[in-house]
Parts: sequence; structure tokens; C-alpha cells
Amino acid sequence: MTLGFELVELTEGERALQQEVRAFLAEELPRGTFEPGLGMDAPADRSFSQKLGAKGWLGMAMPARYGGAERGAVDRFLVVEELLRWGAPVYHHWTADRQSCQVILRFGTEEQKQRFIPAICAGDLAFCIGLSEPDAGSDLAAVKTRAVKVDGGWQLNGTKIWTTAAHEADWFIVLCRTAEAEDRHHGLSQLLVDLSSPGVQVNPIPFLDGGHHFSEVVMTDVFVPDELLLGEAGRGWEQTGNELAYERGGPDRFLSTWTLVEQYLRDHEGTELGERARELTGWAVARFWGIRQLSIAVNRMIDRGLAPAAEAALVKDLGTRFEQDVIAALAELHDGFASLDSQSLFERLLARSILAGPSYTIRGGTTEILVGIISKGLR
Amino acid sequence: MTLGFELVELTEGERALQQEVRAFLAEELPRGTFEPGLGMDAPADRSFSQKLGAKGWLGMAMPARYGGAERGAVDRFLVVEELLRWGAPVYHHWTADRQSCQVILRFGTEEQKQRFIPAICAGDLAFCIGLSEPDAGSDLAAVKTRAVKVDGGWQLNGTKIWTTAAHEADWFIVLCRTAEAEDRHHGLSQLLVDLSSPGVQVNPIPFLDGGHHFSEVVMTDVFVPDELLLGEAGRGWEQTGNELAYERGGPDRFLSTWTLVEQYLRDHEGTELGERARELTGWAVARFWGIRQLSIAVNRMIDRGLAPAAEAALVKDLGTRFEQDVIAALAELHDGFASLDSQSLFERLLARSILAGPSYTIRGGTTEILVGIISKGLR
Amino acid sequence: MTVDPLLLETAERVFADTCTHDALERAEADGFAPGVWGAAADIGLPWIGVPESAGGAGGDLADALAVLRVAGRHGAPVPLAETGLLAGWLLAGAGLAVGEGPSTLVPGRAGDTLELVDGRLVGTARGVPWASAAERIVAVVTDGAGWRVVALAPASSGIERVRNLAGEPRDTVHLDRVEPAMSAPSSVSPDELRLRGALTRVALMAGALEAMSTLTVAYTAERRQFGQAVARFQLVQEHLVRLAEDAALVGLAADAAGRSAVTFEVAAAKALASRAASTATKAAHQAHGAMGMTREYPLHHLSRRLWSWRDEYGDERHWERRVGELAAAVEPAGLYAAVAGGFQGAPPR
Amino acid sequence: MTVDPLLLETAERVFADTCTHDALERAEADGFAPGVWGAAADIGLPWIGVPESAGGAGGDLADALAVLRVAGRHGAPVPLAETGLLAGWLLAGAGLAVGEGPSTLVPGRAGDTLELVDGRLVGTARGVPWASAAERIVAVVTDGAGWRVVALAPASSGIERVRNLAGEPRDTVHLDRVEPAMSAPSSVSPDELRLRGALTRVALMAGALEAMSTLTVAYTAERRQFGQAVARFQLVQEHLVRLAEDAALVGLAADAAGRSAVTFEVAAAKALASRAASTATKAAHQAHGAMGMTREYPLHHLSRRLWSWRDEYGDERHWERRVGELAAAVEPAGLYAAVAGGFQGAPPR
Repeated sequence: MTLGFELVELTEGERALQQEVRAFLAEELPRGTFEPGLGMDAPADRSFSQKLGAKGWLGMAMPARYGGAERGAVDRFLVVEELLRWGAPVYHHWTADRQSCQVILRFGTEEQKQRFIPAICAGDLAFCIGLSEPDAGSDLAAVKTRAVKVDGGWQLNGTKIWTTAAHEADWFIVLCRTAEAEDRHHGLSQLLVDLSSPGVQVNPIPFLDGGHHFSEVVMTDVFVPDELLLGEAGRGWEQTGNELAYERGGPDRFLSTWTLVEQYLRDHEGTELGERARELTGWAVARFWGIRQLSIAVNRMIDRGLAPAAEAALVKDLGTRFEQDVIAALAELHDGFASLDSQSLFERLLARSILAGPSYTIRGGTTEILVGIISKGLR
Repeated sequence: MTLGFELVELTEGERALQQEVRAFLAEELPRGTFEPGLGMDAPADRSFSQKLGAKGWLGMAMPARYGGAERGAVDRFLVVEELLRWGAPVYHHWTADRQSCQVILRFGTEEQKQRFIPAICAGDLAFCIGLSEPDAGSDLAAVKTRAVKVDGGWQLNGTKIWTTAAHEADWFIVLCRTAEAEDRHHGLSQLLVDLSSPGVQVNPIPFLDGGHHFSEVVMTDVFVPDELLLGEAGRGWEQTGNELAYERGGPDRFLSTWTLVEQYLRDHEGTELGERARELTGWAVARFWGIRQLSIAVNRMIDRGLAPAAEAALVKDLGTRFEQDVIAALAELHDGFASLDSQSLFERLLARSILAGPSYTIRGGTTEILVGIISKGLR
Repeated sequence: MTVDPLLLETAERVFADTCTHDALERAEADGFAPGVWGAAADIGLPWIGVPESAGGAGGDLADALAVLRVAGRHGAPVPLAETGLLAGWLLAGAGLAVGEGPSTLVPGRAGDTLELVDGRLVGTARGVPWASAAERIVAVVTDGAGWRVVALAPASSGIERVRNLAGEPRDTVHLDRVEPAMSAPSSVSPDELRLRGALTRVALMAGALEAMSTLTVAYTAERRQFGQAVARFQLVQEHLVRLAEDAALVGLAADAAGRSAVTFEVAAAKALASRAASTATKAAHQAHGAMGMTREYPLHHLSRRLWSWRDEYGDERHWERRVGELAAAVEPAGLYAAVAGGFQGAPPR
Repeated sequence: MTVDPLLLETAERVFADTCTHDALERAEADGFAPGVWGAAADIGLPWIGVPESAGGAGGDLADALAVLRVAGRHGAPVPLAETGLLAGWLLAGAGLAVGEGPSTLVPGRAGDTLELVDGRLVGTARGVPWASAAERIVAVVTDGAGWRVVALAPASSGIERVRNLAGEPRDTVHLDRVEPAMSAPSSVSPDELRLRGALTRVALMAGALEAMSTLTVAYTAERRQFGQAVARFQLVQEHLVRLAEDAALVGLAADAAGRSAVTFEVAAAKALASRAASTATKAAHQAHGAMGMTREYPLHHLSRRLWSWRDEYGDERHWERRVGELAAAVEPAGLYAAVAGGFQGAPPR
């Protein structure tokens, strides 16, 4: 087995950061004053994101010259885990912080870096990602969105779906075909698209629970100037693969349902838990603890310049299946009825998580795709 | 969905048969006088099998002219379920009763039928099956055992493995290649091989628990007379497929671990079961009840002349995974330690089932193979 | 089971015609589907299984459950189970008139406080299906001396709108000294009512599981990725198989429980159905991928109902415990025979 | 974790050389493996983690657990955990000499009756590893006033041979007024002993899971069916992935628990390891097919040990309950921080 997980020991500085974030949240967002999110399924709040930006907690790994904190993936892990387990409104900065700033730093021009990264680090700009299409879900190389070279830029046509937060975002990183190629993994490129450009239309795709989490984005003759080509023309496939590999091993892949466990225990504080309740909460807590070690280990590997693609996929698979198992366990323990209309916070959280739960093992790489990636890493 | 399960209502005659078998077992094999088997993993006892034969309970679907009872698959289901849940020593007649007599009746010559079926119905002859080879497990068309036409018969060479009961059986039905063919599913044949023939060597393959459940059978220049070709030369693949389809939907696919549940309740008779014990025994009992309906429905379909291959595979998959889940549930409930040396019958049964359990979803068609068969049936 | 095939065809036609995607979405917004109700009521479907003498449409329990199963396949957003098999059965059994229009029932959740004090209803009842849309709310309550069937007009109560996970109304009803429109001694205890309620949910769930299996098989045969139908991938096939297994298991269990209605078979069937609701929805959603998470694709009409019905009238743990108690009450040597016979022989010792 | 790589290399060499398939089979028949023991003892491996002052080989807990993990990879059929980390630790802690040769320990199962009456040992203890082969049996017993560490010669007891699922001796020891060879007050309670026992099993299991993952990856890459390596089939890949996940999860959990040895982390690690024992063996066997069921193929050396160790010193339910109790004792608002910190900060209120 070639997987390289190593136990992480936090430094003093990292522990101090944890304390700082906890104190910030207790102060800024006291419990009981807001409806907690379920991991990254949380409200968008630009001013909250800007406060995080002011603390240096967005784009944490970015260089100081672009407004970043020059800290690393583990630091980001520690900040994000606190935000998620608190149920904080992270949606505004989510995509920009998790992956857009990384991909721009890695593949962008100096001009692009200066234009976008400081604004991301400040919590000003929200990004979304244009990968999936009606006939290209797990099979991304099948994208049909096409950009044709025109004078001074590209003319973009096509439709992206399952785009999270497109109706609230400012920018859109679009994977599109810019050249025909025998190997369909070649000839793809990434373009930075201003969502307010003429020809961009965002249509909501209502979610199973009636909410509006993702959108269809239709692009008709959208002009994208040359300076917004991200990275190299024709290398979009490799750039995207890299981007997905980064996002997979984070705390958002096992913490979506932590709130359920905490709220269950809060509702039962001061009472003696039954045998089964002790077992199931103990099972959940032990597993949170264990999976967290793996997730933080992936982030330490990133900080060391390693490329833990299989490890990150493993954490995603293990973590998201666990998130779903937590819902099942808590639903089993709870005797009442989950409902979005309930007066009980726990029952509302349970209802939201039952409705959103199936997406955990689909978004960001389905379990089926991950199995392939991880098993390749075991050879 | 094209699966055709229909609820079975037992006839008066069928209910009477159940009562008769129950009375026979209580009389012949009183509880506490023998170590119960775990489904088909039970001792071989020729004289017990002969008693069943005398009752007309072996080869039950065979015509009267071959010594059969002219009853059907549901009747056989009812007899076999009682034997298995009782933990009776069924091993001697097991293969002959479950499949060999069926395949001989369907594909054999008149002479073969007269020679073998009455002896099977009497419980005299034990059969085993020669399918798997070192390089042909799930992929049976890859068999390399080869029979070459010689004067008056066939000369057989090759090695079969995972042959259950070969050291105790009298006859062996061997799938072998008799001709080269472009489509490797053609050119295979079935031969009836007397295990006492010169050139047949049976080598035990010790089982994980140290016991001897299966063997390697090496055949070196074994002469098989023409009259022991079963069915048509070159049609061995179709004949075998048929044979496997029949054996899959029976009570042996969900009852292997019934004894565990019964013994657990026996050990706790007169005590108040805890919450979790009530839940898990209730879960198990409900599922036994439900899967049994499906299994008996498959057998009714067989009696009606239908070909429920996908339905039988579904019962096998559902039933054998359930058998394993029962072991896990009872192991979870039990506070002591499973050991083959334990003075507690329950702990011995638990130990035996933990050790044998992995084979339930492998033998007779792995889960992976069944998934393919069932999903084809859903189209 | 000799349900008239014509009845099933008729029910299938009515619900297939009226329970369109748009109708279900509208029902969720409006809290009722008059079109679905009207079509079903026109041919008497809600009252099947209630004797004609009591104002019902005749037919037996098996007929009524078979219709319910068809309704479950289509996610019919109307109080079908409540009107006939539950409220109708209670009213008819107590010698009261079943009446016209939709009826609903107080399911009797833990924590409810409804009781009859000096001939007037006091307290709170939760989870009442379509309380606003019903012509009458029926309940079994204690008057201190025994159980009584009561019926009252929704207008006489305070109704707080609550929806289950499928957006079906499961309202909270507050009653403050309301005189019931009808009242009579009940031969049915709350435990028996819960058992019957569970049986209705088993029938609905069997239908929904069947439809979910069919829908998923069809979608994965059509949806292509990496140059082939996704149903060609082993891991997707595994989902299809697990889903079909759940549908087959619950389908036969529903038939068996409906035939006998004995406690063991109903309890076992609801335990199986509620567990299947979890595993089957998981398999179906995973096989569908992102498409299954959208409101526009019909999977959620089935999966959200299964998640809701799973808990109604007792979840899997409740009924597994009950089955465990029944099993533990039988002499172990006789347990297998009891299970095989569905506990239809001698009562447990 | 700064375990000397040389120590690990040495341990790996010793166990790889001596724990051959044949040696393991012979040990199971004979009840002991003198060759494995001798090679390990020659270089002091069983006494690592016991202070040199007490007759041990020095090194810390992390070193000893790292060696145990290597032993777990190879299924070493000797009382390695018992001699040093358990009996040695108890003896050294009580100021008694650790002594030469293998030691074993009474694990203290529910139902054991062993006690010290008037300075003599009376009663029955079960599950004692390699009782016949050990030089001394060590136990923590009550003398009515407090806990004492005692040691006695196996010859002074009645030993009934019992094996665990892996054929390792887990004997029943009957004592009838036996005077202990050594006795001293114990600073370790049976609860603390169980925790330490659990920690040794976590280390062994982490090793076995790692080896099982490696073995299964290799086998499925080589085994061909339908014209390709079986590892190319998605359903087989799923088994490999689940197995690797279990190995990775328990591997890091073992490291974390070994570093701190605090109750929460040990309890959580054993809960994870015992659950992984079930899921990982299932995946490994299914991926192997019939080959894994034979005695001649080495998978069973690992799977049978995992099934046994899963229950030793508390199974998953036991430790999950314990973790649940610890979690419920923390103020909910502080729970996440406590879990992230492994409960290493302030004690639970």
C-alpha cells in the first residue's frame, strides 16, 4: 500500500490559531443567534466573509504580496473546521477560498493574480465553477461548451449545470473546449468569466428540498478577453484535475453533519443517555476523531509539497459516507419526526440533512469515481 | 422491473408435509443429542440420508418411475428448510439432491436416469460437482480440464478445485473441454465420473478453520465410457448454467445462521431481553420471514415451469448477505468470546459461523457475479 | 390475493393521469390536490374496504391495500389511507356514518395530549394528515373510562401547518373544549390503530419502492457517461440490484401482511419497509447522481415520501423491538415454525 | 512519534524470518512458537517499553507499540504484548522483578472469580494467553482491601486449553488456594489494565489490517478472471478501497492513541479498530474469493486474528459506549474542541 498518511502534531502556532478562531466565532456569531449550516450548505453572508478576510483567514496559503497570510493547508484546515462545525455562513467565500484562489495562483498570469487573489482574500469576490454539463457529469472530458478564438479574446457558447452559487457569485471559471483533439482530454481550456458579461444567463435549478443551491448557466456568444484565459490553452484538463484533487481531503468532507450530533447531545444534556444512544454517539465521536486525523494528514502532505491525490480521495470517500451514516444513526435514535417546520432545531437539522444527505457522496466526485482513483493509488 | 415474485399460499398438502418433517426430526434427531450444523455446513450421515430417502424426501421432484416422489420444488423447499433450520446432517445427499438429480433428469439418457436417480432418491449415492479450476473460478468458460475422444469413451485430464465433499462422494460431474471453439462457451461438455476410477486423485484442501470441506481432484488419463457423457457434447456451458440457476434460490441461501438466533433466544429464555437484543433479534426474525417469502416464491415459479434465474440470484444475494449480517448482529449482542472450544453451544456456533461466514457470499456464485445476473434481469 | 385486475387498472389510470409532476408540485405548495382527490373520489377509491352499509364502497382489506399501493407508486398527495382504511374503518366499526369527502385521523403520536373531558375534546394532537383539507378529523381518545371514536370539524380546531419531509401536511391540531360532532365507544385500541396505520404505510411504501426501482433502472439505462450507459458500470449495477431487492422484499411482505393483518406480519413488514426506505433511497439517489437531487426530476417525489413514511406509525426500531418481543415470547423450539407460519397459529404463550 | 527506524527494521526482519506460514501452522498445533519467541527474546523485543531498572529493555511506550504493530503484521504467535507492555508494566510498576522468559496476564474478563483470600489465590480466570507456555501468570486481584499485583507459576494452576478463533491459546486457569510467587500493592486498577490491554490490541490490529490490505491488493492484481486482473473490476476495487480505508483509519488512530494513551483516544481507537476488523475482513475475503477460505493461503492468519482481537479487552460496543459517556460528560459547546484535542486538555467536568 502506497498511501502515505502520517500522524500530525500541531505546532504551538497552529493551536493558537484554533483558539483565535474559536474566540472569534463565540464573539461574532453566538450560538442561538443564527440557524446553523450543515457544513458547506450554509447561508452566504458577504459581510461575515469580509470579517474573515480581515482576520487573514481567507486564501490563507496565498503569498503576502497578493493579500494572503502565507500560511498553509493545515492552517486553512484549522480555520475551516471551526467554521464548519460551528455552522457558520461560509457560502459566499466558499469556492473562491477552497479552490479558485489556488488555481489562479498556480496557473494564472501575474496580472490575474493581482486582480483576483487580493479580492478573494478580502472576502469581496465570490467564485463558482463551471465543470458539469447535461452530458458531462463524472465524465468531464465530454464537455461541449466551446470557445472559439476571436479578435482579442474568445467567443464562448454552451451550458453548464449543477453550478453551485452561480446566482450569488461574481466570477465563473469555465472548462471548455478550445480545440479538437484525438485524445479528448486535450484541447480543453479554462476561462475566467465575469458573470455580469452580456450573454450569460443564470437559471436556478431548484434543489430537492425546494431550495436553490445550484444553477444552470447558459452562455451565448459571451466574449472573454484574452487576458482571462487561465493557464495554458489546451491544458484545461490537467489544471482541473489538480483543482479537484486539492478540494477533496478537507474538513467539509466529514463535518457536514457534526452539528446534528452536537445538537442531539445538547438536547439531552443533564439526562442519562440510554445504552443505544451512548453507543451511537460514541461511534460517531470516535469516527469524527479518526477521520479528522486522516484529513489533517492530507493537508500536512500538501504543505510539504506532496501530491496526495489518492489520500484526499480516500478521505472524501470515507468522510462523506460517514456524514450520511451519522444522519441514519441520529434518525434512528430520535423518536420524533424530522420536519423543516419543526420548532425543534434538532428536528430541522435532521430534516435538512436527510434531504441534502444524498448529495454528499455525489458532489465533488462521486463515490464511484473515487473508488477508481483510490484503487489506482493502491497499486 | 421484470422480476416476477408472487406471494405463495401453501396448500393443505404442503402444510401436512411440513408437520410430517417436523415430527420426523423431533423423533429421529432430538435437540441436544447432536451438534447442529450451520445450514449445508453439516456432517455427512449416509444412514440419516437413507432414512430421508425412505420417506420420499430426496429427489422429491423426480418422477415415480425413477424412484422419486413426483412432488415439486416447493415441497423440496419445505423439507429442506426444516432440515436446515434444525441443523440436520444433510451433507451426504446434499449435492445429489439439490442439483445432480435435476441435471441428470433434464439432460441424461434413459439409461443414466435409471442408473443414478433411484440411487440418489434412496440416499445411497453422493455426488459432487467439478466446475472450478485454479484459473477458472467465477469465469467458468476458462476451464482447462480436457476430454479427448478415444475408443468407446473419453480420456480425461485436468484438475478441479473447491470441490465440496469430493472425499466422501461417489460420483463427480465434471465440466470439461471436448472441442476447441472460437466462442469459448462452446465446446464444453459434462461427464459423469466415478470417483473410484483409476487416475482420480482427491487431495484435501484444508479450510480456514482447519476442517476439510473441499478438495482438489486431479484427473490423470481417466477413462470415461461413452455412456457417461451427460447431455450433448459441446453443450456443457448451457447445461451448467441451468444447473447453477436452479440451486441458487433455495433455503440454504438464507438459513445457514438461523441456528444462532434460535440458540441465542434459548440461552436467554426466561430472562428479559435488553432493548438492543429485542431490536436485533426482531430485525433478524423479520428478515428471515421476508426473505423466506421470496425464496418460496422462486420455488413456486420453478414448479410452474418458469425460469426464475434473476429471481433466484436475487434471493441468493439477499439471503447470503443476510446470513452474514446475522453473524455480525449476534456477535455484537454476545458479551462472551466465540471459540470452537467453548462449553457453550452458542459460542461454538458463533465461532463456526464467523469462520465459515465469508464463504456464504462466494460459494455458488459470488456476489459480484450475481450483481451482473440480477441487473440483466431488471432491464 | 384475488384483487380484481380491473380495479387495479382503474386505480393506475386515475393516479397516473392526475399525479403528474406539476400536480404534485402544486399540491405541495397548496397543501392539497383537489384534482387527484376528485378523480379518485368519483369512482369511490378512498372508500374501498369500508362496508357499503356504513357508507363505504365495499371491497375487502386486500382491495384497499392494493389501491393504496398504486397510490404509493404515484405519490398521490391526498388522504387516501386516512379516509377509508383508517378513519372510515373506525367510524364504521363504531356504528357511525363515514360521510362524504376526505377524512383524516389523529395518528396518536407519543406526547399527544388529546382527551375527552366532560364530553369535550381538550389537548394537542400532532402529525394529522391534511387536517385543513379534511371534512372531519377522527380520533380514538380516552374519556377516562374507555376508548371512544370521535369526529370533529376541522373548523372547530386550531390548526398549525406542519409538513413532513415530502411536503405533505402533517398538521398540529389544538383543541380547546371542542364538542365532537360524533362520538361512540370504540372497539379499537390505540395499539390496534397504530398497527393498522403501519399496514397502510407498508402498502404505500411498497408502491413507492416499486416505482423507484423502475425509474432508476430506466434512468441508468439511458444516461451515458464515458461512452456507455451508466447501468453498464458494476457499481451502478450494485445500486440497481440493492434497490430491486428492497422493492421485492417489501412487495411480498406487504402482500403477506395485508392478507393476514396479524400483528407479527404487519410488524415485520413495517420493520422491513422502514429499513428498505433508507437503503433503497440511498441506492436510487447514488445511481442517479446530481440529477436525482433536482426538484425537476421526479425521484424526490418518491424518496421524500419514503423518508417520511419510514417514521410514520412506528419506525424500524419500534417494529423490530415488537417483533423481538413476539419472538422471545415463543418457546425457542417452536420459533421457526411460528415465523414460517407468520404467527398465524396459536397465540404466543 | 520518533521510533528508531533501526528498531522497526530489526523487528520486521525477525518476524518476517520466523513467522513463516509453516511456523504459524505449527504454532497453532503446538500451542506455542519457540522459534519466534527465541528470535524476538534474543534481541529483547518483548521487554521494550519496560524500564531497564526493572529488568526490561528500555524504550518508551511508542517503541513498544511500534514493535507490536510489526508483530501484528506477521501474526506472531507469542505473548509479546503480555510479556512487556502488560505483565512487565504491572510488575515494574509494583516494584517487582519482571523476570526472564514469556509472561502472561489475566485479562480480567466479566465473570472471572479470581481473588486473594488469606494470601492465597482462589477462583477461575479465563482468556489467559499462552498460559501453559508462560514462565509466570500475572494478575491484578483484590484482597478485599485493595488491588494487588500477583505472579504465579503456571504449574501451580489447573490449565484448561481454550483457543481463540485464530488458534492462539486463551486458556482458562483454575486456582485453588495457590500462594503467589510474588505479590505487591498495585497502582493500576482493572479498568486501567483493560485500557492498556486495548491499546496493545489496537497496535496489533493496525499491523494486521495493513498486512491484509497489502496482501489483498497484491492478490487481486495477479489473479485473472474473464481475461483481466480481478482488480480491474469495480466491485473488487470497492473492496480494496474499503480495506485500505480501514487500514489507514486504524493506523493513524493507533499512532494517536499510542502517543497520548489517554482514555478517550485509546477508547476511540479500539472502537474504530474493532469495527474495522469486521468490515476489513469481509472486504478482504470477498476480494479473494475461494482462495481466501483455504488454510494454505495466508489470509486466514490475519483475518482470524482480527476476529479474535476485535473482542479482546472490550469490543466495539464496549468502547463506543465509553466514548459516548465521555462525550456526554462534556458541555456540548466544548465537545468539538475536546474531540479535536483528543480530550487531552482539562478533564471532563
